[in-house]
Amino acid sequence: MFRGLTSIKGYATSALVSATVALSTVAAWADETPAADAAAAAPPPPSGASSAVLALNTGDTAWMLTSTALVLLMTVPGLALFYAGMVRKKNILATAAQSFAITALVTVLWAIIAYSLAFTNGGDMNAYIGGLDRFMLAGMGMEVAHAAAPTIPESVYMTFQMTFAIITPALICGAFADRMKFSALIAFMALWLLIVYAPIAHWVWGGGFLGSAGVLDFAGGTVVHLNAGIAGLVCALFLGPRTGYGQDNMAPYNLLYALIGASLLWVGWFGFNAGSAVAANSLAGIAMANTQIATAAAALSWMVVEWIIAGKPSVLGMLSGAVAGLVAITPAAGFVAPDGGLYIGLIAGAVCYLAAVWLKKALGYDDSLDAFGVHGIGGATGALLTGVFALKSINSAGSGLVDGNPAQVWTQVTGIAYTGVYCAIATLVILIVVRFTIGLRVSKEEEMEGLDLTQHGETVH
Amino acid sequence: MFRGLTSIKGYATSALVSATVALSTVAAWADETPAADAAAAAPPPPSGASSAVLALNTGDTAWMLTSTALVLLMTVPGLALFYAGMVRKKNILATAAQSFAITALVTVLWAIIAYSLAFTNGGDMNAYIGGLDRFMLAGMGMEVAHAAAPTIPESVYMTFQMTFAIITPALICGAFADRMKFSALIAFMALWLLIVYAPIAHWVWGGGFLGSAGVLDFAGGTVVHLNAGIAGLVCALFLGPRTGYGQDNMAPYNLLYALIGASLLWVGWFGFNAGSAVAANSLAGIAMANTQIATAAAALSWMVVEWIIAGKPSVLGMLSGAVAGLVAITPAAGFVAPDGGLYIGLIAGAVCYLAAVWLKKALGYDDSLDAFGVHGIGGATGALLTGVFALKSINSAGSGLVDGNPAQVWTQVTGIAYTGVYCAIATLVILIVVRFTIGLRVSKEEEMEGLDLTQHGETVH
Amino acid sequence: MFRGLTSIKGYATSALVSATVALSTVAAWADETPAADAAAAAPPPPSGASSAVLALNTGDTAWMLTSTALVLLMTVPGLALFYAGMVRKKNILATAAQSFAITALVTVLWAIIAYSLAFTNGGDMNAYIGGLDRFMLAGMGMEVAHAAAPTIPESVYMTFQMTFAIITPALICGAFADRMKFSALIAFMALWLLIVYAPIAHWVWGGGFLGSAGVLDFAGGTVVHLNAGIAGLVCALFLGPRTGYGQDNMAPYNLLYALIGASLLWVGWFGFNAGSAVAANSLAGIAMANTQIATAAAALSWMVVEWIIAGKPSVLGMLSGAVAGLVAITPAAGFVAPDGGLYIGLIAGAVCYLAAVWLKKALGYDDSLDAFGVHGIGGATGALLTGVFALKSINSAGSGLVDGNPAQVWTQVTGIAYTGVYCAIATLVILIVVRFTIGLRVSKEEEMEGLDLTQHGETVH
Amino acid sequence: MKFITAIIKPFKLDEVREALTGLGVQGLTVTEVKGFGRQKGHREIYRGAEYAVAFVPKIKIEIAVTEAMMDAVVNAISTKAKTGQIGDGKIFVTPLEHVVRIRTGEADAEAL
Amino acid sequence: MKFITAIIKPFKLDEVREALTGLGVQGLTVTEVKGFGRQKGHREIYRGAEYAVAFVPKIKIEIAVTEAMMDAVVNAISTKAKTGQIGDGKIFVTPLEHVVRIRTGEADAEAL
Amino acid sequence: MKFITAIIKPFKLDEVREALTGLGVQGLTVTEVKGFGRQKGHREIYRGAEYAVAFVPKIKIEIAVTEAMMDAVVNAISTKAKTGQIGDGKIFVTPLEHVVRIRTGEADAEAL
Ligand SMILES: Nc1ncnc2c1ncn2[C@@H]1O[C@H](COP(=O)(O)OP(=O)(O)O)[C@@H](O)[C@H]1O
Ligand SMILES: Nc1ncnc2c1ncn2[C@@H]1O[C@H](COP(=O)(O)OP(=O)(O)O)[C@@H](O)[C@H]1O
Ligand SMILES: Nc1ncnc2c1ncn2[C@@H]1O[C@H](COP(=O)(O)OP(=O)(O)O)[C@@H](O)[C@H]1O
Repeated sequence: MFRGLTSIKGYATSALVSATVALSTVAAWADETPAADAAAAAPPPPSGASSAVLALNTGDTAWMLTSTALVLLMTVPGLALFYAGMVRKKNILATAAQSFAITALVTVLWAIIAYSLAFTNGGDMNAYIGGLDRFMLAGMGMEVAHAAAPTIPESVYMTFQMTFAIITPALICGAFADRMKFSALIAFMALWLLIVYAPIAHWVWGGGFLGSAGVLDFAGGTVVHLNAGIAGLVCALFLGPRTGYGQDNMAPYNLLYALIGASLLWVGWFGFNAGSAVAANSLAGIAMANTQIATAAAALSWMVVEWIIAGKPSVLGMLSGAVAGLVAITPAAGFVAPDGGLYIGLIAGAVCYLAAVWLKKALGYDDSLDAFGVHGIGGATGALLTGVFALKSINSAGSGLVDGNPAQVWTQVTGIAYTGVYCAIATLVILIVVRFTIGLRVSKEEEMEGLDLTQHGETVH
Repeated sequence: MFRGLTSIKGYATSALVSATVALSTVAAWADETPAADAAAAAPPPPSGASSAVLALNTGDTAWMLTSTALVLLMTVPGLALFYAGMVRKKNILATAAQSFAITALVTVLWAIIAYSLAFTNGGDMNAYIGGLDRFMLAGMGMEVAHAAAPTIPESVYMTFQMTFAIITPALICGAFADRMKFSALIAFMALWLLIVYAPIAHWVWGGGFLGSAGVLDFAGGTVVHLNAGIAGLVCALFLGPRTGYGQDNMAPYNLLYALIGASLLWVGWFGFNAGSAVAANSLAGIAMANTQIATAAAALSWMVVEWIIAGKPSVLGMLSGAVAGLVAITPAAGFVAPDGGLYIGLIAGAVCYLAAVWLKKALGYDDSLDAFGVHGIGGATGALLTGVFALKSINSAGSGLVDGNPAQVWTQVTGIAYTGVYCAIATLVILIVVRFTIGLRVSKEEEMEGLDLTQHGETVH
Repeated sequence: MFRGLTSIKGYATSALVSATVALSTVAAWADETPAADAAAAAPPPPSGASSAVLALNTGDTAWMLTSTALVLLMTVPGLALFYAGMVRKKNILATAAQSFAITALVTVLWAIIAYSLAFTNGGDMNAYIGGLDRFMLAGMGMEVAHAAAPTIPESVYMTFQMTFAIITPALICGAFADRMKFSALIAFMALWLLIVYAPIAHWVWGGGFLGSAGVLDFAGGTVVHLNAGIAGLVCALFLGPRTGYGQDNMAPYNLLYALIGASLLWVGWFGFNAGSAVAANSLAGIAMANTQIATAAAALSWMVVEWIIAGKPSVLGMLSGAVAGLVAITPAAGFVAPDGGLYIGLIAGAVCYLAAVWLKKALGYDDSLDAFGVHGIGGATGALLTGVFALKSINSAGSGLVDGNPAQVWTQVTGIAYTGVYCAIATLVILIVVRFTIGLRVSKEEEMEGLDLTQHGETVH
Repeated sequence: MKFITAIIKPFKLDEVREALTGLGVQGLTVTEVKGFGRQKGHREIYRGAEYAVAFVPKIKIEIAVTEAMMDAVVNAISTKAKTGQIGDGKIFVTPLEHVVRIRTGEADAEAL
Repeated sequence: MKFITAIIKPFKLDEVREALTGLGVQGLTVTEVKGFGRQKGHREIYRGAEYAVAFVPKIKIEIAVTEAMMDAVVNAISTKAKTGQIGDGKIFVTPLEHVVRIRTGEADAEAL
Repeated sequence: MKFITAIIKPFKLDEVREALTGLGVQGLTVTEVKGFGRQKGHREIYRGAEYAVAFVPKIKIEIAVTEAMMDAVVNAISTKAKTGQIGDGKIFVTPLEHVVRIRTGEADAEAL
């Protein structure tokens, strides 16, 4: 009965979130003209054919092969451990297994169809979605490259992008930790990849309308983090809180796992951000430096704020701050100078602390491992600040407020709004579909016994 | 007495295995002509001098330096954790230490002599074994390359191949987990490296007769996995089962370690397979894509089969499926297109599930962590399917059944048979030698107290 | 009272250490002439402008981006786990968090000022310290390189060097494990980076007097390991032993963490040593091969010595030996041939065993996790042996005793002496300052309850 | 004096402890135990190897009380630990002859 | 009624439990404990620091029984837990005054 | 015979055990437990979620002794486990009717 009520509240609130985000779109809409101006400043997005003849550069290829391995490392075992380290003993394996299973699931779907939908030319529909040219990776021969990365084989580009498609849904799991059925997870994630991730990736990076509009998103602040964060919030609201939330002791069982996970996220993020230069050059170099500096700054910033407010600098706080910094620098990594990176990190650490600790309490949703608090808020913060700190001297493709182009900030808001609204609505629809077919949540008894035993028949002894 | 009997049964069964594999060689032999045909189609194997003048390509070198690090990561901490995560608490450290000690041991032996035996020209004996030109790595100067990889320094090629020589014996440990003396392990592995691994690596990759015969093994399906798997089976039979096998609760203590290990194996395998292109090019790209896709497919395939048969999708099942996929795609990675990779993964996941769960039970041997079930069977499956799905359009060096060259399947059988027979017999001989010199197995009391305390005087608290 | 006494003893002994090291300087000084000879043989150190125009090589850049990620991996999670695995349960999180917090702290300080102090030209003071040209990384544009690495962007060089600056202070933590206040740690490490690390890095690598004098230190045997080891010894003496040292059971809680950590140190060290070639070439290749061989040899050497002396080959022993080998080969990696690497490893394993097990007991200080025993002694051993085994045929920049240049050994002694003396004195001063401002050590009650709960309010359950 | 040993379901611990504190109980000792009884355990399968785990995690509470408190304490535990489902646990009462508070040396009722 | 506490070697647990079930014992409670006695512990060495661990892992079984069952239970444990080697453990019998089954409120013999 | 159960601070275990061995105690059994009493627990905060942990880690020692030994044992524990600060713990003495040494079948006083 409590759970029933929650669900009804969940529907209502989820709908409300969608509506709110929708409103902000309107606001952004009103300012479209400046956004269009910015677009003019940006280089023409990849248009026409998405395929090109390979002009192999072995150095670029070496770096992109490595980056792909690094981004895979972020999800397994990185994110798997980061999340597993924050749950209770009875859910450790199941939580880590979510990341692992999503890695397998998304890989196969990406190869079959999602890569094609995201990264090929969709013809008339190209503003919104790609085509089917690479269905089953057909035509991805040894001599071709993707137009966006002509110096590396398309097989490398496809796999690199695949690792982004893997981590995005995996991030969402933090929001509904400890309570979703494994079967529901598989169904939800498959649908979400195809219906939410593939189109949004296309909008920004695949030749779609947001990239054309000049929205700056170097490595996925909007496509990956904001997207996952919003989806997480909708999930948290729709599923309702964990049984015992606010009463039972839900202290993490072993934060050392979380520390290993956060560390691997940090290391792997070099592939994520510096790899997004799709080349081994100065842009990759500056993206790496920015990533390192922003992450460190955010870890210190969260630590200091927590030390002042809560009296002690917690280990989980430092880890969370670092991840917040990684998230926030993601859209900016190849657009800002290191001092910009420093400021972005300092701001993101403090903002995400407030989101995870104060906002969540104030609003009362159970975003269990702060997928929204860190990735949603951190992603939005980073996207906005990219519009502030972007410099033409770093990347001719973008210039922001401090570079004399205040309009970019509004362009960024547009990007956030479109992504947020579409993601919220589509996620809600998917949740409703899964709910009324195979069901979303484990029973209360299963939740109390733990997902490890009930979903997988295994346990950590 | 029980243990004595077991040993006698062990001798008999080990011998039987050798005989069985021997028979299959004869079968393969009968079909040698088509195999020879296939050989004609393959490019001439490296012959004559194994040394070349270095034509440095920094991109290729960057990727091979990275690949070497990635393959080392597979053994320590990857395999160490994968195996340690599957044993009981009292054996965790000892199990992980086996991988670590083998890493140290093989490194030194490889540098002293095994590299030379495997990868230099053996003159008159070259079909079977290399020479002593690189004893103590003599002559491996700053300006030389190996003939098989002229664009990277030989020091890099040597170290890259070293990491393969490290993981192969380490894989065997899964078969005799929880019961071998540490001193016996050291002795067995040293002999096995020199007597089994070095020659077989020479046969396939070093200019020996199997490579010349057109056997396709891109990254080691036969040399590494089948080889380790067969050796594991012989060990399992010869040592007999763990005390209490089939009665005591031998549930893994902490599967999260296994998840970290399997994940690092996955990530590191990019170095293994894409690194086997020995260059940063399209071949590396396609090998990486295939690796990712086959692994994911196999993880899903094992998961689905287990879900249907056993009622729950276990975490260990997903991990095992992924490793099975990695193993099976290894020989094929640089020969097949992504759809071939997908099919190989789907088949390998299901086949290895049956091997580890059903075959093992049916035959009654205690291959404790399924070294044979996953690496032996998976390696053989992959080697065969390479003969099925290899495409000239991917790699001019090989074409398989679907490419109109059914003979390749028989060539692959030959490769499996030679490797299997030689490995089984030589492993048996080494086991007998160690058994009657320093002894193989810990005492029953030591086994019950656990290897951590009895072999190393340490414990996980 | 016991603790008071200890502290007084600590002052005295710390001072004594400084004095002893000072004496050895005099000895070295007496032999300056041969050292100068050796300097003549070495190539001119980078002088004049530290900045250059970027001549981009994508392969070199790919490898240096990768190396940077690998060296970061060494500290988080590598060193964090290596150290956390050796402490008691109540200190696991705090110990790991020290590495994590230092990573964040050093990153920010390095970007603000320490990089500039270490790696730019200091004008008149250049022999001792760099300048402020890169304060806040000003001027590190997209087209510049550092003079020491003209083929990669300066952003990459700066970040690569940053990861060295991160791990050095983090290594010190092993010496004072389980007893320093977290606030004191932050203060101490910030000062130590600026006052000790930045100048010494400048002396050897940044154009300072030690590099000019021909001291060979390929990847940081002196700058990183000896430096951290000496600082650790001074800390251990000054803080006094852990409460209960010698009486209570201080057995490590979970050595498997240490095994993961040591393994990641090993893998990451490829970036450290082979990355120190600042290019993807034969020098990187030989550095990688040497690293692998010396590490393995040292692991075996420690293992064998321990097996003989203590009766069992412990897992912690193998790990410690491997780390000792990594440390000792660091200064030599790009100067010696593989057989030299083998000998260095064999010697380092045995020497560090004696330092950690026998010397520490004999002298009675509590270098809890053997920062001095492994990094100090191992670093000094490696620095000396570099002077023995360096070959012109490997690197024209250096030739040692076996190459007919015995003077190099004395040059190496000079390097050790200067670094040791300066580090010991400066570290002592910093400790005194922190002690009398915010205090260094937690209270006895806090020490008994553990750092996890008292410093961070968290615990491993 | 009596020594009361109660075996309860783990998630009931907080409720029980609060009820006892309410009654004026000043101290108790808790142990994680495994129970075997009518409530069934679970099965785990690892690559085909099946293990039936007969034991169920339980919490054991030990409380030394005066004769006077005994009934109230037993009642409080029975009430609060009850879910009505199999496996709720048992309460055992044994005689207690002597108690010492180590810190002060106080004995018996004063030591509780 | 009696409260029987037995300390046994861990690997004997399953055998003992089966024997007791055979006798009709319906429930028991198990705790992982560490024993100190004639059986010696082990030494651990970490980089030269030696720790003698005096304690040996043991299993404690607690069973409440009726007077009638007592001898059979004690016998079953003694027989099944015996290896004949030092460290086999002990059985302690103490008086038990009162038992309550929380689920039903049943008391004493009925509650066992 | 008596069954002595002592709850003490964990770091006092070695001292207590040595004192008891000194008295001629041949065996004892130790359990890690959590105590609730006057001594307060701690608070943990994870991203704003605060958990008050009321329980404090303690060690429980169980020793079966002859009547003759009882006072000496209780005294030794009280003396050695005492720090004088809150949380030092308690000693409980209960009657013990019967003891069996599993290895030999010896009973009662001989079995201790
Ligand atoms: N005779 C007994 N002696 C000791 N402990 C018992 C006894 N019977 C039951 N228990 C404990 O009580 C727990 C609950 O008992 P169980 O039979 O499962 O359900 P219920 O309490 O509903 O009858 C058991 O898990 C066990 O720990
Ligand atoms: N007097 C005692 N009080 C409580 N427990 C005891 C006592 N004596 C022995 N034990 C327990 O019994 C276990 C076995 O005793 P030990 O002396 O080692 O061998 P044995 O049972 O063969 O005499 C000990 O480890 C301890 O847990
Ligand atoms: N009535 C009781 N029954 C069982 N255990 C008790 C009781 N009172 C105290 N204890 C145990 O003794 C420990 C110490 O008690 P506490 O009140 O904290 O301090 P003190 O021993 O100084 O009075 C508690 O943590 C608890 O484990």
